[in-house]
Amino acid sequence: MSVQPQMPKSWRSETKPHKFCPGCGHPLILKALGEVIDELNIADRTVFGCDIGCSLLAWDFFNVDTIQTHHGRTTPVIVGLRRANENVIGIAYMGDGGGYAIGSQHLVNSAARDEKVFVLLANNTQYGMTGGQMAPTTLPGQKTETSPYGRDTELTGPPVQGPEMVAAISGENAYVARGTVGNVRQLKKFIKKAIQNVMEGRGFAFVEALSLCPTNWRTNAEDTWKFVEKDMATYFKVGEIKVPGEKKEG
Amino acid sequence: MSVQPQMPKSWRSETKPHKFCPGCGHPLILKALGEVIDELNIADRTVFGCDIGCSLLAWDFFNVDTIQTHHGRTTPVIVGLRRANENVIGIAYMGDGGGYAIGSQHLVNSAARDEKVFVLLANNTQYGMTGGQMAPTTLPGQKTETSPYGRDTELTGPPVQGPEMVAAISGENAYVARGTVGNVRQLKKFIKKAIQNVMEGRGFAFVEALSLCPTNWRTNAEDTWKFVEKDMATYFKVGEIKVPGEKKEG
Amino acid sequence: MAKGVKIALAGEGGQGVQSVAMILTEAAYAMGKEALYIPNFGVEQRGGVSVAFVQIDDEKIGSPKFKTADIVVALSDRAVRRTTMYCDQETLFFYDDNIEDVEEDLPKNSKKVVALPAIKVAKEELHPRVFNVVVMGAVIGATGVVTEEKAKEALESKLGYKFEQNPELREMNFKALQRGMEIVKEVM
Amino acid sequence: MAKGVKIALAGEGGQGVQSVAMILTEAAYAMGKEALYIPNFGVEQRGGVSVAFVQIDDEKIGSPKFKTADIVVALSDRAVRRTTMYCDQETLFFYDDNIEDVEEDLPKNSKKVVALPAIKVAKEELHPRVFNVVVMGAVIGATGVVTEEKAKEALESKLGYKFEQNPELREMNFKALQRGMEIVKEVM
Amino acid sequence: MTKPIEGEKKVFMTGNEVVAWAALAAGAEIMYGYPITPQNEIMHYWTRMAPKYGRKFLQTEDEISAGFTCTGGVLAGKRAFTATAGPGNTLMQEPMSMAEMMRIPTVLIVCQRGGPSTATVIYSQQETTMTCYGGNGEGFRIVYSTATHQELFDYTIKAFNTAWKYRFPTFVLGDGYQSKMRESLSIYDPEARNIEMVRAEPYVVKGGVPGENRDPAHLRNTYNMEEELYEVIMDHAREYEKIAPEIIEYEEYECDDADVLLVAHGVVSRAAKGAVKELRQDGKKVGHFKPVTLRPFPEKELLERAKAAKQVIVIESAYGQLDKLVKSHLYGCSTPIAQYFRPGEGITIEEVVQETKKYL
Amino acid sequence: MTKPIEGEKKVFMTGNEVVAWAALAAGAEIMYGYPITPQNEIMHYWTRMAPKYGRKFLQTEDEISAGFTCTGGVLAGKRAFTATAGPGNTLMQEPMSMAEMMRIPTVLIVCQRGGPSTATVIYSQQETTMTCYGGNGEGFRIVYSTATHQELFDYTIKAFNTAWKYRFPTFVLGDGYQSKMRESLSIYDPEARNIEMVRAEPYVVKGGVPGENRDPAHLRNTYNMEEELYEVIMDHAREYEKIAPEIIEYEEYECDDADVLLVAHGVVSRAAKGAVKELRQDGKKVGHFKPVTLRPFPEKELLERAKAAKQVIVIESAYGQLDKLVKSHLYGCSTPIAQYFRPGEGITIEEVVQETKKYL
Amino acid sequence: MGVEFKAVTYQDGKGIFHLFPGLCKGCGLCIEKCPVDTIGWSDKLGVFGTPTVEPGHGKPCIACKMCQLVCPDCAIYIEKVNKEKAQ
Amino acid sequence: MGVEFKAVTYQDGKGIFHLFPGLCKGCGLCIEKCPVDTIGWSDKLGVFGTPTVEPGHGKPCIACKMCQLVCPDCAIYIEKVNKEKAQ
Ligand SMILES: Cc1ncc(C[n+]2csc(CCOP(=O)(O)OP(=O)(O)O)c2C)c(N)n1
Ligand SMILES: Cc1ncc(C[n+]2csc(CCOP(=O)(O)OP(=O)(O)O)c2C)c(N)n1
Ligand code: SF4
Ligand code: SF4
Ligand code: SF4
Ligand code: SF4
Ligand code: SF4
Ligand code: SF4
Ligand SMILES: [Mg+2]
Ligand SMILES: [Mg+2]
Repeated sequence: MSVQPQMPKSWRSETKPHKFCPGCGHPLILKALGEVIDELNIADRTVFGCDIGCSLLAWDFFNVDTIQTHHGRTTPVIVGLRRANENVIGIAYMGDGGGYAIGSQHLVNSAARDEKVFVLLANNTQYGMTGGQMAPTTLPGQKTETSPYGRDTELTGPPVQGPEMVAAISGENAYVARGTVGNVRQLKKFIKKAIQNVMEGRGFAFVEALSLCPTNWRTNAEDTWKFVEKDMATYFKVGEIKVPGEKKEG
Repeated sequence: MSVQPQMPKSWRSETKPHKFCPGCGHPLILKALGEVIDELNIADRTVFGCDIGCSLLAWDFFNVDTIQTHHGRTTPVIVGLRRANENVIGIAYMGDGGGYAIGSQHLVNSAARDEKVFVLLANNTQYGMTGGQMAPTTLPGQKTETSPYGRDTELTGPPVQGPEMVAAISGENAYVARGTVGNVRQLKKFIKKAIQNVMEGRGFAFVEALSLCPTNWRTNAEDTWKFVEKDMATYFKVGEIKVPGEKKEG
Repeated sequence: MAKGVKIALAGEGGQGVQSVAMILTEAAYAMGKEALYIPNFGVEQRGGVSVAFVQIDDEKIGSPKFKTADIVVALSDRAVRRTTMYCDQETLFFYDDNIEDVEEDLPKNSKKVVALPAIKVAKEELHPRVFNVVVMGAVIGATGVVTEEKAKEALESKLGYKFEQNPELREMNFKALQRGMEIVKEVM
Repeated sequence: MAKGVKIALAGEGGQGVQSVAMILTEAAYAMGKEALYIPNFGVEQRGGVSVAFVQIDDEKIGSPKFKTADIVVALSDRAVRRTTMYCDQETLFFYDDNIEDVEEDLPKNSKKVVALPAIKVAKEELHPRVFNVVVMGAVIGATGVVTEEKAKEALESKLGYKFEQNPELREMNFKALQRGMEIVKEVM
Repeated sequence: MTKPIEGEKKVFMTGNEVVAWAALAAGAEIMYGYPITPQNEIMHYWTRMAPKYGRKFLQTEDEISAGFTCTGGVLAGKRAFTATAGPGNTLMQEPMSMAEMMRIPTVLIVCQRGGPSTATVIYSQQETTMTCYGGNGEGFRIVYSTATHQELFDYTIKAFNTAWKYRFPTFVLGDGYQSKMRESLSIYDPEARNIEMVRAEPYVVKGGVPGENRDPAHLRNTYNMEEELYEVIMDHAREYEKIAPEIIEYEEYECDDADVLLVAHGVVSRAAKGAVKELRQDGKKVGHFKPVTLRPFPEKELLERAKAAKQVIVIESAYGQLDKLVKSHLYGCSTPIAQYFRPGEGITIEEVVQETKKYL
Repeated sequence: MTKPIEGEKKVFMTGNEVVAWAALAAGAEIMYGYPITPQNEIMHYWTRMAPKYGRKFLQTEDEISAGFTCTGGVLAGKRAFTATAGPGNTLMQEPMSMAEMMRIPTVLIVCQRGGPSTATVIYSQQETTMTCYGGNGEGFRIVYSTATHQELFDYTIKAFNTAWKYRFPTFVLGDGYQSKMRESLSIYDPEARNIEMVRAEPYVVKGGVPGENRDPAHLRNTYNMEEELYEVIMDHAREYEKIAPEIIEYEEYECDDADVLLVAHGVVSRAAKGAVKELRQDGKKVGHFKPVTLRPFPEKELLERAKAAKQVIVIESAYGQLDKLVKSHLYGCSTPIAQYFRPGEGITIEEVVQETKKYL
Repeated sequence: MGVEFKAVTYQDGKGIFHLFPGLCKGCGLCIEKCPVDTIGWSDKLGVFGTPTVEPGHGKPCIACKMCQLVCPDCAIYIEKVNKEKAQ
Repeated sequence: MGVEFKAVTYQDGKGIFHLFPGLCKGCGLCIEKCPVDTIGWSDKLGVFGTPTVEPGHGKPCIACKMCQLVCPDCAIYIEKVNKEKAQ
């Protein structure tokens, strides 16, 4: 075989190029996730759930059993599955809209019940799939399709601090962190620790990944990186927030 | 007129005795609330929303316009009302099940959006109206109808820290506190500050009140007080958690 | 077909009408009869009038509720007011003679309205707690839907664990049952 | 009734078929005709083939989509494959002659299959950016659904703000339109 | 503040834009919403235009919240509305069931997409049953099904008036095609056409001090006894049936001597109408009946036509949702009813012609 | 581990207790649920008994979650179920629409209460339409309506088998009366009656390494093109219609020569049956038809009876939900259909007798 | 405006103890909170037919109003003896 | 198992730069992240008909693999020259 792309083994090459837009952050997160699945050698017992949101474009992304669910409902589907089969490593993958808006009751209650599942959330500060509406994570002043004059925090509050909320509601066995596609190596480390937390049956795991959406941000490559590394970083602090029995990296 | 009960003026005497069980904590919270409404003289522009849960028994409790809504949905109804009429002082009253379980997406997102409404939540550690099932707030080991052998925190997590979660998700203009019917004077103070926070258009306000449910706790008066003042107090810290621009009392 | 018996029992939360309904139907079931018992319930956990709808028959029972009962038993003033709707000219209406100010509210058209001294008997001869068992005795006395023996067995199976700890309680309950059966004979 | 024209335009995300559809229908509307334009859309924001369904008629238009078009224009290999389903023996099928390896996939039964040198003309004579306007010119040339004048006005109203800043752009677009009308005549 | 539309204006736009303009023209004061395709652009246009006319917008955390906040807005006495589609419409049934019970005149624009579940974001008529009868209720709702952009505009305005006049939750049932397609229509200031705009009134905080100079409003949806509930529902039923004849709307096309009657609603009726046009040119006696109100249903009117026909064909982009409505309302009629179901798919004139020919 | 029920046993218990026992006997492995009256005691009994037999329970944050976690349990290959009522059933439509689309054999016990909205916690038959056709779908579901505790037990067991055999979401439609009343029945170990227990199978994590020695499961409910969706739905439709005759169940009582045919389902059929019994004693030719499966509906069977009768009367504790089902399925029949609607209220034998006499 | 409730009035220590049987549900919460344990069960029945409460079972009332504060039904009204008015 | 992708291979500085046009969507993310700015647009078109990238536009490649790391489509594979094998 000639030289081939360095895709994670758990990526399904038959479905590549994948369905995400050019320059999207989702596949970067999924690359980190795929490498972790490879390294932990758990493709046979992992179930990957993807939400409605651009995450659904990953419904045939992995060589891993995958369930594409409803908008905001990936967490309960994966929780229900994990409750029924404790051998499963359940990963619920979703966007900021799916996790912090329509699915927030599932996120906070799964965290509160210390469900042994891993919720991985791509924060791209808006609703990507539906064409760029305001999300709970939209930055102050950011223009979106439903905040055409810029998000007014007087009217709609400040950007949601998701991991901080999850940390506040979860028990001491939860792993909570925020990574970024601007630092994929660190993100991968967080994802690995998160999966280990559920693999070892210790507790809930949550990682928010700051992501990219050049399509709806209407940014070129330069501004795409700038938005995630400068603008988003101002509001969303990258690092570990809760690490069971360990010092955080942050 | 002969000597009459010292009911808050905003209580509707025609509907008294009210519909709550003997020894229930709900009416104690509503007494504190009624007195605050009297003191602030806002009965004419207050809208009291009650949830499904025992709070619905207050649907004709006050001489205040009242909307009895759906289980968990009082927050959005009151939010929608306040958005449409900014003169209204909107109070969403609910139980721990309504607020932290089925309505949690509304609670966290209203807090996040800094809605100018006051959410008042009675925490009686279980689902009172439906006959005493486990709630997110049920104490470790507590027996309920759906945790008949005692709540197992391994399986269902620790009791939810509601105000702490709301504090984590809300902006700096939010008022957040936890009071208790074991200290009605303090509870009243918190309620007053909460209402003032929304009256002055400053921001969201949330007060959790530790409450009593002798019916489902199956406690006599002595044990009822003991449960709220000892058992619940171990898990739920009474005090102010977030006070815009002020020192907290705790 | 032997027409079955329809009974509506109503009282305040603590008065134990649901226990009476339960024990009655358990006894009937034990006798090989068909029995159906459904409590009313509303949104309130306590506070409303508690009503029990009981049917006992030789054949399978039709709809769980009924328009009018053969026997209505009301144990408080609110219960009287709540239950007159279940009466017609075939209905035997029992209420406790201790209830005040309900003369106006008693059913006008029912077959017979009977004031039972159940509270008095329980209080004076036994213990207020077994008031509901006196009532049950009265219902049994008036209808014969179940035998005294099966009623005792049902009492035993429901309260046996309490009787174990305090055998006097058994005596008292059985006595209450008997007295109930007697007083209904006296007043009717 | 004068039978209206049904056009399906398909291309890659960036090729601007939706703009062509929009300008065409705006022009028709401005001429007092009835026009209906509906884009296809799926869950993906980008990546799928972009299809525009256009109808222009003298009367009110019926259903927004149609089984087969009078004219199909496909601007990429994927677009060719996607749009053969809209062809029947009445269909005029245009594709860009720059597209490789699609001979196999071209419609077999359509009235005429025409390779348009639109990319080439745009690239060589004008600017790759106005490729879609060349295509629009070709469609207009082939059908006469709108006049050149109204097409220019529609271009003006859609891109006027850009023309203001750069009047050369206006020239280039108008030229592209004309060249499109010409080349379709040449190749047909 | 100037009016959003002065007089009358011919325009060429998408259906979602039409809805936003209609809501503005109808004097809608606040929109509550949650994004979902193909409804999104209603919000996009609204958020751009509303602030210019002092109107408000709230994006909620989900459709449950959009529906309930909308009831709150209505209770405040505002012409409030929301819009959704597909799974969002499913979720919307909870708040709409409350609106039904409490007689809260919400206005909901439905842009049907494929179903069940997430399905497609494009188009269907698979939300017909749910929009008419969804939730744990009896369907005391008013549902207008639109076929053209003109109707979308007209009935969106009308929805607010109907809702506030009769106080039943009111729905405009569109679909993804209508949302996304562009065609021409006239938009207008309703006053310029002398349309009576029914006043919205607050249910709470109506002035005065409750308990002092007026009774407090005590609004509820919960009852303790089945007898109480029965009375409430029967009141609604009687009222609904009383007003139904005033509300019912439908359109007939070439029905007078039709042997074959095509029944279709919404955008599909355009294909039916087109087919009738075509078949009539061939001298075929074909007609089209389009119910505009699906709730209440033009039962008598359709019955008359159906009885006179030899064959009815129900045509829909769903698997029998309109068919069930038609059959249950026409019970007793003996004209055979055939079906042409394309769940989740558009229906063209060609197909309808072809299908109809089977019965000619 | 011993079996929950050995052999056969006569008992006297509430309907909620019956359901819990039936689920245990059916080998249900996990229940997901959220409290709601009158369903609660199913969970109460289940949480008490389940651990003794190695079965599990999860109380979720709401019914949306109860429904979706339940789909997760099923996808794991477990016989999983949930139970709800009223507004909870409304919310359950979202997950059930996904189950419908993805052919996930969930089992849902519905204990109908008053509607619309919160209404009452007691009783009704107002969730009939929603349980059969709820959500943005086509109602490819199986719905058993039960009338007695014996049926509640039998059909709860059957529901798991039907669900797993045909892979459509399956519902047992009870009501608050059945939930709360006590009556006698026989409970049994299904094996003791030689009932074939259909095996549950995982949809994911089936052994092997995906991509190496098997294909990964890629389960979805979303499609990009309407043509794709159309094919999926038509596949479901064809399959549903193919299996319908195997699933359909109904009960007839004194129908053979009946001039007046009482149609009722669920607990109301007991009143209908009682009325027939009484009227037959007076020599009146009255019969009762009870559909047990509301989806699929015993259309042919009812049609035959209805045609032979002079009058049909639909009797229900709702405002026309069964009536719509009956009329749409009987379309073409000319026997007049009368209605007796008591939305949210119980119906007694006496009433039915009285009502029926109007047509005798 | 409003309805009237009948009080049963007791005097005990520094307090005039008004009890409204039409409101008292006999929950006993007040009994537990009285710092001088003066409150106990009364023979008089309340709204649910359960016993109401009365002072005089412990040390004299100090008119601290704790009982009034914790009564969920507003069934107690305490007046201080020195502030007493003739009724 | 799996499908094969064709690479276009460049050598630049310390890196052998394999670019898979069948994967490259031309997003440009790699260009921005290259510490030596060697990546630039190529004439070769990618899967969406947009330009792909190539090295050789700036200072020589240092084989840091940053571009490979940030490519959302795994369209780049960098080998170090000193580890180079004959292909
Ligand atoms: C119940 C429901 N409501 C709304 C939608 C429409 N919808 C699809 S994706 C989406 C937003 C996705 O945003 P996010 O979760 O942030 O993911 P992203 O696309 O940004 O990655 C919405 C609102 C839906 N499918 N279902
Ligand atoms: C959608 C929906 N789900 C469930 C219910 C049933 N329900 C009514 S009250 C209640 C629990 C109330 O508990 P909580 O909110 O803690 O209030 P409490 O009664 O304890 O004061 C539930 C689950 C409902 N009415 N609606
Ligand atoms: S819309 Fe944004 S989030 Fe969605 S695939 Fe495109 S770039 Fe990624
Ligand atoms: S059940 Fe508990 S919370 Fe509800 S009214 Fe009774 S005591 Fe209060
Ligand atoms: S006022 Fe104080 S001392 Fe007096 S009875 Fe009440 S609690 Fe006791
Ligand atoms: S607290 Fe109030 S209701 Fe309870 S016993 Fe005392 S006086 Fe009565
Ligand atoms: S990052 Fe990847 S997809 Fe984007 S331009 Fe570079 S090589 Fe191409
Ligand atoms: S390996 Fe490093 S230096 Fe070489 S091209 Fe990639 S990013 Fe640039
Ligand atoms: Mg997003
Ligand atoms: Mg509670």
